[in-house]
Amino acid sequence: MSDHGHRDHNEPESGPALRVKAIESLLVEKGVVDAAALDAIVDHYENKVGPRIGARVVARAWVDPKFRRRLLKNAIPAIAELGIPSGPEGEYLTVVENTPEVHNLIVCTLCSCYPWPVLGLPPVWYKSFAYRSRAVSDPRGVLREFGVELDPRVEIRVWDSSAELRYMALPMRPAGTEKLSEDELAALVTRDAMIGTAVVKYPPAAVARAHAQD
Amino acid sequence: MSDHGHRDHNEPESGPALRVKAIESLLVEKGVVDAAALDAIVDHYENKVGPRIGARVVARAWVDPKFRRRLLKNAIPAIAELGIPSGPEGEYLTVVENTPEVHNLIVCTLCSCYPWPVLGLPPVWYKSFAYRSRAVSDPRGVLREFGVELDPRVEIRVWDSSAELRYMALPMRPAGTEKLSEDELAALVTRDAMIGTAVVKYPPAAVARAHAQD
Amino acid sequence: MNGIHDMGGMHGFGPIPRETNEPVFHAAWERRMFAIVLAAFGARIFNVDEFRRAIERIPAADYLRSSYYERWMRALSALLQEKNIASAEEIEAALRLTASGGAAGSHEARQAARRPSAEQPASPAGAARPRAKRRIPVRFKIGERVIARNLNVEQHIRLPRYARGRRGVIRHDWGVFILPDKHAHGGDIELCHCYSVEFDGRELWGDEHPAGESVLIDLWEPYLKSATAKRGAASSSGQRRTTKRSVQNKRRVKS
Amino acid sequence: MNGIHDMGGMHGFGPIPRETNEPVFHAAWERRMFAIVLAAFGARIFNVDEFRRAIERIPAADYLRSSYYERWMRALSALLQEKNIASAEEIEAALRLTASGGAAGSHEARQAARRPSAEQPASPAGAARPRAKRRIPVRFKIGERVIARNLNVEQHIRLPRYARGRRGVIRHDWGVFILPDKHAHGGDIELCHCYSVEFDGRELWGDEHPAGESVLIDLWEPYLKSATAKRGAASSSGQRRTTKRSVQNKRRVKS
Repeated sequence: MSDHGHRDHNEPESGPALRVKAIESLLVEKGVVDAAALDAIVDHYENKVGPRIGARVVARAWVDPKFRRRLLKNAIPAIAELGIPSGPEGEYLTVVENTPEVHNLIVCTLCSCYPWPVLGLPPVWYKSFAYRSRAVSDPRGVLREFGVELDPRVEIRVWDSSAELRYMALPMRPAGTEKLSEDELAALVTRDAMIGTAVVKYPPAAVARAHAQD
Repeated sequence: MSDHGHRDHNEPESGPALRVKAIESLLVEKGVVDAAALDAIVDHYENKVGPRIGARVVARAWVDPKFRRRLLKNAIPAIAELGIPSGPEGEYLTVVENTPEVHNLIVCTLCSCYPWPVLGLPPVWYKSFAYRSRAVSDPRGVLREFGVELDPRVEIRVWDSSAELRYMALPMRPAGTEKLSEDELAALVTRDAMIGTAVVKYPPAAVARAHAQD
Repeated sequence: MNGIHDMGGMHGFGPIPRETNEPVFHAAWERRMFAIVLAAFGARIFNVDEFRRAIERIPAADYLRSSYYERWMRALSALLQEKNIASAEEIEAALRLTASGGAAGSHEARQAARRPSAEQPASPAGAARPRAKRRIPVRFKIGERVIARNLNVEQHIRLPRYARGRRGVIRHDWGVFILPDKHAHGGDIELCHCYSVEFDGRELWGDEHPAGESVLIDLWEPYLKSATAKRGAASSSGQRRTTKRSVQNKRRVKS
Repeated sequence: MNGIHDMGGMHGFGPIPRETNEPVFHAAWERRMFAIVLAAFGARIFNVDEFRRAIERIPAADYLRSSYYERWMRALSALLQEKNIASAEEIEAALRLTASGGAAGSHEARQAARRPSAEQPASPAGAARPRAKRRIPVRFKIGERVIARNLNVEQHIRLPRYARGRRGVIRHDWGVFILPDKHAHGGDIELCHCYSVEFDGRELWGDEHPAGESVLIDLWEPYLKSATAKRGAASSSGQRRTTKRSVQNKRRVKS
């Protein structure tokens, strides 16, 4: 398919690379943008935000029922308690809870809206035409493609982020994790679980495989 | 736009040209198709059918009210009276009449179905994405693009050829043509007038221009 | 299939490209492509519904950047493989041979040597079948109000998206045709009535759409439900009537 | 705009492409492209609705064959011209200069010389506006049944096609946001309530769709009409109520 996200990987001076460089030069020259500010933006989104932030939120919600309640009611002040600032594409964050009865799945069919402050920038698959087109009309098929087979009795709610609201799923805490610390819990939480295309597993698949080989 | 119909004009050995030649060789070799039969098909559609056939039908309908009635009721036997055979993409032809109250427009939004036996193969514009997409939702805008400005009171009926029925519009006979012969009338009828994107003019635009320069 | 081919109502394709003194074909290969596909219909390698499905299956990005006969070429290649007429490897091998001049000239030579002898127009797509007298149940009558069903199948279907869920009126009963849905997948022949259904422009495009416009779409009976029937209940107006109308087995039947 | 960007419910895009250990950016130019657009938001050159509109205006064939950040690049180029920041000629001249090495190295040099000094995260898109207390009329209440209007405007709109004409239920009232429609065309700021509307899967995709699925879509009030009101008549349930709910002027306002 042509909705790849990285046609120009390893082609440093390809068409887009040159054109973006030209546009940057032009805008810097005109004083519209500042190169140092661009560096700061890149640094922020490449190094400072990412799904580890969302995972911290999830772990806290798992260990602290009152926090969980506050988070589900109004996510922005709740994540602020953890020192997590809001920001572009996340000013109006809503956290939706996965339960044994309801599974939530996040998508943006019209573009690729995504909760940047808690999950960072979206992966290529989230921006793909395949996901954008099918998440709303065939969510169970999509989940199956991700290896998630839900009980047919579980209701699926798909959130199409068509406005300024941004969504994050609060995955279910897996059984057997009662003795784990908050940090250990956070380490279990994957990006996909917070989009709704995965469930959190314990022990994680890699660990389970290693044990199986013992 | 990318829905041009002739990317390979004047590029005889381009990608498609080579590939089609290869497929033809393969199918002839396998005995699936016969080269002489292909030549006959090309000859038929390039030289024997075309909008002049439809124009003959229109002219006859203009001069013979009984024929017109038969044509509008059941087009296939009516055109057979004129020695016009049916054929692929025209076995189920329906002729729809333009009147001072109703203007008909023919399209095929899903592909490019067209009444081959009476109009030949469709022009590029009929197959274009622009026409296929807009004819049903903005027929007046489309007509304006073709230079046809209808009275706002005229009702527009768009025929989307989604099944095996094929449509041809019977345009209105222009005023001042009472003394013209059937052949002269047929010469006035354009392909676009039988699709519904033109009206028949008398004198024809070219003649009118020539007179204006006298 | 909700594909890019289902273009009715889309925006953004720019002005309609018009050409003066347009030729029937714009390149020699278009002529041959057209003829090969018609000959393949004649040879009953695939039916027209399968051919349309194959065109719809072209990935959207390729569909949009291909010309009309390029789409035919892609669809034909796919069908030759699907029908085990020629494998992808065979096609590529033939392409290499042609590119290297192996078959070059042969086509022109054949063309020069042979003149079409048949005066009859080629009728390769399997001309109209004889009409059979048969009683086929008919569900809707002229003037009846119907709703185009909201069908979103991944398979071939000839019910445009812009009409789905919209209310219209039966204007003509065209008789009995082969339902394209299964037929496009090499499946059974299912015969049913096909109607011309008129939809008001405002029903299709919203209340703010100008009045005085309608679209007539040819829709097979299974694409429609009664607009007067109560939801979920079989209605009296929706009950099946058997007509004496002659069955017009109008569509190409695989032999 | 009924464009290719409005993909919900389309078929034929193949399997979902997944990548293990995916980097945030896949090429150096993607990094810069992302940052330039965010900086341009920060500089209030255009608002996010204008940016989305510019992406939607990319011709469908180009949209489909471009990667995500290539679409950003095309949209940015269009907006720079539209906003008279840089003409097409200037951009092409800069491109020629860059290609000839005129500016080559300068970006890397700058990057090496400067380290980001700000510890604060860049907030270039104009962070949340202070919430204003204002009475804004609200039309629908939680639990009310609504119909997504069948709007087919050529302008920007954030009402997906797959929901148009479908019945849903108001689940949340998110407060007041800028309506994107006019705002995307540089027009007036119109504030109105935005709701989360839940649509049953069978309502969206037809009676044969599996049960137990729903889609929640965030829709601005003008995209909705009451499902209980009589056609053409203002209903009691549709009458406007004024709430004391704080106005959350949530969307980026052009200064």
